[in-house]
Amino acid sequence: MRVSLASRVRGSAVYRSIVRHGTTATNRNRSLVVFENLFLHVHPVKVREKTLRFTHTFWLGGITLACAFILFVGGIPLMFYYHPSVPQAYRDMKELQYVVDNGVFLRNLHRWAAHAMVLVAVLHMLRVFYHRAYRPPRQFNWVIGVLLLLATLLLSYTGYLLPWDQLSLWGVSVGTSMVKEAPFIGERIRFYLLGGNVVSENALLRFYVLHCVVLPVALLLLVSVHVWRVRKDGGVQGPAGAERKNEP
Amino acid sequence: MRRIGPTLLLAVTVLPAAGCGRVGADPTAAAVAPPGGAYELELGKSIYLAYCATCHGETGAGDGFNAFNLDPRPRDLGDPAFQKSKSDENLEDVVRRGGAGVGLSSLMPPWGHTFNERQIEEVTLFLRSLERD
Amino acid sequence: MPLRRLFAVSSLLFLVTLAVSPVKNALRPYRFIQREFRDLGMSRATSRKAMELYANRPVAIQQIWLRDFEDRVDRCTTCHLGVADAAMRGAPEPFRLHPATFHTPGGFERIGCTACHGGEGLATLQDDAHGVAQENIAPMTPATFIQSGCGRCHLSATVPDAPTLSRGRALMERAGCYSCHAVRGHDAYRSEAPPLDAIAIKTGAVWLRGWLEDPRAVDPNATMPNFHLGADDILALSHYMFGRPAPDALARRVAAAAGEPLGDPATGRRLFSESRCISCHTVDGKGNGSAPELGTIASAATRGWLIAFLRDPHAFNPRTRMPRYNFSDGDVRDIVAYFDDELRDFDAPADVLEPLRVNQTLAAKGATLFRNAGCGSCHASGPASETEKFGPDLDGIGDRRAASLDFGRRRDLPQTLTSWLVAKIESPRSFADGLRMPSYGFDADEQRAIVTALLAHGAQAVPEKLRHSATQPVAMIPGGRVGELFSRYRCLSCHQIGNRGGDTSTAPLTFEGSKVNEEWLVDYLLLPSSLRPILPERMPILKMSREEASLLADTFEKFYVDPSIVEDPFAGRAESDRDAAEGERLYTTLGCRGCHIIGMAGGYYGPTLTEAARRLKPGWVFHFLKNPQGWRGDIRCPNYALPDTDALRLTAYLGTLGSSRDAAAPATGKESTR
Amino acid sequence: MSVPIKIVESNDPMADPWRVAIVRPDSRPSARATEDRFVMTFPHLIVREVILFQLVLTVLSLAAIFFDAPLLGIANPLETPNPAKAPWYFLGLQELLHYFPPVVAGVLMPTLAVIALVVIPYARINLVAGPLWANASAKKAIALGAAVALVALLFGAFACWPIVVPTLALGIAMFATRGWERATSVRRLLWEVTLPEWIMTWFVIIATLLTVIGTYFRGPGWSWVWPWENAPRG
Amino acid sequence: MPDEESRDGETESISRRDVVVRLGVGACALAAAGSAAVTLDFLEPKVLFEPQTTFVAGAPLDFADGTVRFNREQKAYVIGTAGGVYALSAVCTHLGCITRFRSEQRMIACPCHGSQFDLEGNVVHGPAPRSLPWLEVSENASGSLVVETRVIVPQGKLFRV
Repeated sequence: MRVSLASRVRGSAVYRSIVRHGTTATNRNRSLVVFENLFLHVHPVKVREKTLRFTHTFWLGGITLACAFILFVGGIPLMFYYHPSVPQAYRDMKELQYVVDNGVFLRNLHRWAAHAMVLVAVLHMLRVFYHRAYRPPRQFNWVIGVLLLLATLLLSYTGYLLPWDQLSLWGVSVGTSMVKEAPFIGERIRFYLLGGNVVSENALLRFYVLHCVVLPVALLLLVSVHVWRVRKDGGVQGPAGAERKNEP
Repeated sequence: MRRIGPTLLLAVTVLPAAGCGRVGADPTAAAVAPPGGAYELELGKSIYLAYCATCHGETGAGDGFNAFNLDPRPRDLGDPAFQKSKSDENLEDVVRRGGAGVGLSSLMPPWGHTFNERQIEEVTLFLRSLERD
Repeated sequence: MPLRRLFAVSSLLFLVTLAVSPVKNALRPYRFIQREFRDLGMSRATSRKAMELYANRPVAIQQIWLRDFEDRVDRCTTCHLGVADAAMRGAPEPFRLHPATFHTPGGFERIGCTACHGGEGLATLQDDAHGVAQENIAPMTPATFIQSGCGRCHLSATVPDAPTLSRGRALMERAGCYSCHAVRGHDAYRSEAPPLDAIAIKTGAVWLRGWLEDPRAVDPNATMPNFHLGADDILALSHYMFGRPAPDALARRVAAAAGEPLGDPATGRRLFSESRCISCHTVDGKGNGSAPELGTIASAATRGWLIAFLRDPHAFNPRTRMPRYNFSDGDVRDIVAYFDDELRDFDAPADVLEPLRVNQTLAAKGATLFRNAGCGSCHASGPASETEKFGPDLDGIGDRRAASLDFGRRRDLPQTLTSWLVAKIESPRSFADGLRMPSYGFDADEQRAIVTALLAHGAQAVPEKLRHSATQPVAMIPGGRVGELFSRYRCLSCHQIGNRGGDTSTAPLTFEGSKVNEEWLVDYLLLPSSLRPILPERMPILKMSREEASLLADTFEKFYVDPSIVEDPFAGRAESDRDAAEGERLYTTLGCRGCHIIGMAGGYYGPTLTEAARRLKPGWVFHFLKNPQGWRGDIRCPNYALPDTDALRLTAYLGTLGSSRDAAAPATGKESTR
Repeated sequence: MSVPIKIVESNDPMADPWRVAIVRPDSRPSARATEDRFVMTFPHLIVREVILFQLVLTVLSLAAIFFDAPLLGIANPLETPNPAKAPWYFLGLQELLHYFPPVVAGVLMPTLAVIALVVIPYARINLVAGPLWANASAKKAIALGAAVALVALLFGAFACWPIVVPTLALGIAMFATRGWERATSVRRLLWEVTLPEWIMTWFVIIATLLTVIGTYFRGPGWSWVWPWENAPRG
Repeated sequence: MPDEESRDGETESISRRDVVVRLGVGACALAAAGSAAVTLDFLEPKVLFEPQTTFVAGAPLDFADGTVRFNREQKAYVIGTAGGVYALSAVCTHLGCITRFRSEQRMIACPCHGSQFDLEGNVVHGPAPRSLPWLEVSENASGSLVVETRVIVPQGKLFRV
């Protein structure tokens, strides 16, 4: 009787040292799959079947997370070809377009994913609101959610300047001049944000650091808390009215 | 026609002249050539007007203002028969070595030391564009 | 659909979509083009070695990186692989060998491609690189305007090998573009247009109105454009101008002159032709046309004014190119008498020269109009600083994006900078109402030349080290007595010295001293003989005194010399080199008579050589014969690459010509640049 | 099962002493969920998540393949494009700037919005809210009417129609649902809408409206243009 | 899913469901591998903005016996001998300082740690472990000497002129 390569690999000591659970479909193994795995163990071993229904959450949180993941993974290679300096920053966009293999694809992906993430995050928030999923014990997670939304906006906004084309420059000028209007501190904030009084190379560098280091880290932390809280607070909550349906 | 003309001329003249039968013969290949042809034609034209037109005339009819008491009269370059009878090599040769060089009237001076090879080629290209149809 | 199947399907979908971009990438056009080039190259290769070079060519993006030229990167050579490859002569685009120009081959590594051709150097896709229909990418410069590229670095008025550009710059200079449009490097520009404060004593209202309505209708040589003024505006303007007080000095002169007795028309006619007025002016269209038509001059200006003006033009218009002839009072009266007799518009109304009774309100209206129309920009009597720059400044016009241009009403135009510029020059006011730029009536070629010149004004000046302003050193324009003579006789109106002066004359004077004999020059200045029967432009008889003439000749002899030209070419040469007979034979066999006249026979293109000996210094003749273009880039005389011996023999032959004074017409030689 | 639900729905849990159980706002409703059917996370949830990710990436990839990210000319501080627009998600604010002094539109309003969002889960009204008109007193109706009118007037004073119009529209809708308690299907659902939901809906509508206007209907000098006349900008 | 697999993982009983699952997993694996490859390709620079590695040293005649010329930009000496011309890297083999030519002692010294080399590039003394490498010298079309600083040639390989 033939022994397949796959099964021989599964038999090997190395494989076993990495994956502790067997392949046979026992519930034990399936549980192990989840809690033996750093990334999966945010999940409980069992979930309510109804939470898997599309209409339960419309998977909006998941989609947002997917976008975030794509942005993280796609952003890193882009950084390899980007100099936060004038005019090189703009030229780098052209390099991506004309020279770097798949550069333009990656840039487009990053751009559209960013827009998508903002949009979906908002929808996610609305979904949670209309399902009244902010109610105890989930109050704090809602707050984190709001913070996440802000972080997302800031990320998208800081990234907006990096191509250093007319769109970026004036988009950011308009935005930051709104900040300026804040009483007392507005001027100051803008000054710190731009590293000067006008959108210049300083601003580019600062936005770059914010976009590539500060905000992503913040987002990462908040997301982990957010997701972890979801489980701690008793899993995803679907339509509040759901219960109403099964009245006698 | 102003843009197309040069292209076609280019196709029929310079490509064979440059001895690239294989590519030159292919009309599609020639059709891709307008910019190059146009630039070269421009250069050829400016050279012609500066150095040749005084005797051969702006249209190449051999009626330049300096022509009238020359004997023999300058060649009518627009004459289709003439154009047919001469290969590009012939034309370039006359321009290069002058009438005396090819056993014609010495009143046609040699330009071989005034122009470089490429300029001669460009003039020839323009000469072809003078053909009357 | 069961989960596992959904999973399978979405996974496949996933795989496929992710594969698209890499595939697209692998199919980038330039890769195929480079393979095509490899095959073409191998088919054309002459040697096995060359064959291998083509075969082993890696498929990769090519670029020219110009670190110290605005850090440009030109990737054109990624597809245009043959530009510097002699084997690609006449190959189909994009592989064609670049046409031979001043900078190519050889200049590529220094100036790249986009410097002349425009377009997006960074791009590796055809449409992007050529800037086809791309708002934010520089379009390529059309072949017709390609010489604008030269103008980016070559800032001098005339650029050898770039006739269109040079012509465009000359036209802009003459048309006075710079008096309304600020342009880098032309801040000191002043139009030749006369100050208008003497109008009232010059001409009459009727004539002035006719002029204002359309200058070119009155005088085809007019440089003043058509402002499309309405009848009321014209009326107002004329009142304003006649309202301006003429300077007393001039007014007195004119009045006095008007009182003088009539002269003799016959003598006047003789003087008129001797003075070679049509070297600049025209009479019924005959003449050079760089100065006003004189066919109806007597109906355009009063007798008094004409007399006073001819005696001292510079008093009336310090900027005029007209020399101050050394006429006697009688001479001038005779000339003006000749005008009165023959050069008048016989159908003109009797009151054509009647002055105007000024209506102050209209005059006031005219004054505002005068300001708003920008007449002052050209006609102001003050220095350049006083004139107001009316139009938008033209720096960087060559790099404007079509999207940033206002096409106004001209929806018919293609959305390109060049078509916009051409239309602007052709009919400036067709874009919108209330535009002030007048129309100049340039023909298609002139428009093309001017647009070429305009496109040369880049957004930023090219780096210092690449700039190339003057071909020759700025000439020493002498001061003192000689300087006065230069200015009085306006030598620079026609002759070039260094990089200054007009191009009417075919003889630049920079090294005149090395070229001609002093005694001949004196005679020539006193009584210029025609060297080029064919040209209407000839040296006028300025009626200068012998003393003045010898002073000028002496100056040239002493100062305007080229040290590289030896005095006596025969020094230390074999006797056989002086063989004039042999030289004469050469003269015939080389076909010199095709262009030059000796005695009666020969062509009319080159200068007559009948009296060469009296005129030309043998050193110069030899120097010239050895390499005509070395004397001046645009010399039309072919370079025969004569060996020294032949050149010397020809020199010797010319040395025998007209040394005896019995030759028919006094004649001398000069080379032509018509 | 039905019991705790009733409590959740009742406007004032303290008002019904005979209830067996009270779910206080801070307690965990999960206790209720015991009868729910459970399935193993792996494969059921995990695989769904994988598929979700694949689909998201697929869709975005398609977008990336068919639509290039905009890239205009290099940034030039001397040449302001007209109009100069912020990224789309800020165009709502930029549109507000068109009506209000910067301090209000650029700072006050967004700050208020964020604060409002943050406090949602802590505001009692959001926790215990029932259908808006469920045994509502006339006072409540008057108060609401007044509120709507006030908001409308306030924004009307600044001629900010994109806000006034939806406000009035929603106000009318809100009162329209008043009598629909006995109604069926859609109307009934509308009747069940709580006050917080009405407010949020109002907020969402004007936010969307402002953003859409700012994005598609604003041209040079922030003047009104129609999308099809608008020169396509990246 | 694993749970649909045959109870005995060793034997390959190919059920339809099984195929479907494997298809999906395979596709994912392929996509992953592909992405990895594409990423590598992405990271490979396709154009370089680097100084020329070759430089024109001058005409052969300029290098009479004993001439030593230092090219600062390319960090190389071009040295003329009776036999011909050769080029020497100026980068010290110790810690990569730029050495200097001492004309009076006619030797090459490193300012950092005092290594010293003779004109062949051999270490006279000092910490430098290896002698200075020789660089390729060739002649271009116009007949002047071209040094390729990337190509190292065996010591003693002169360019005969």
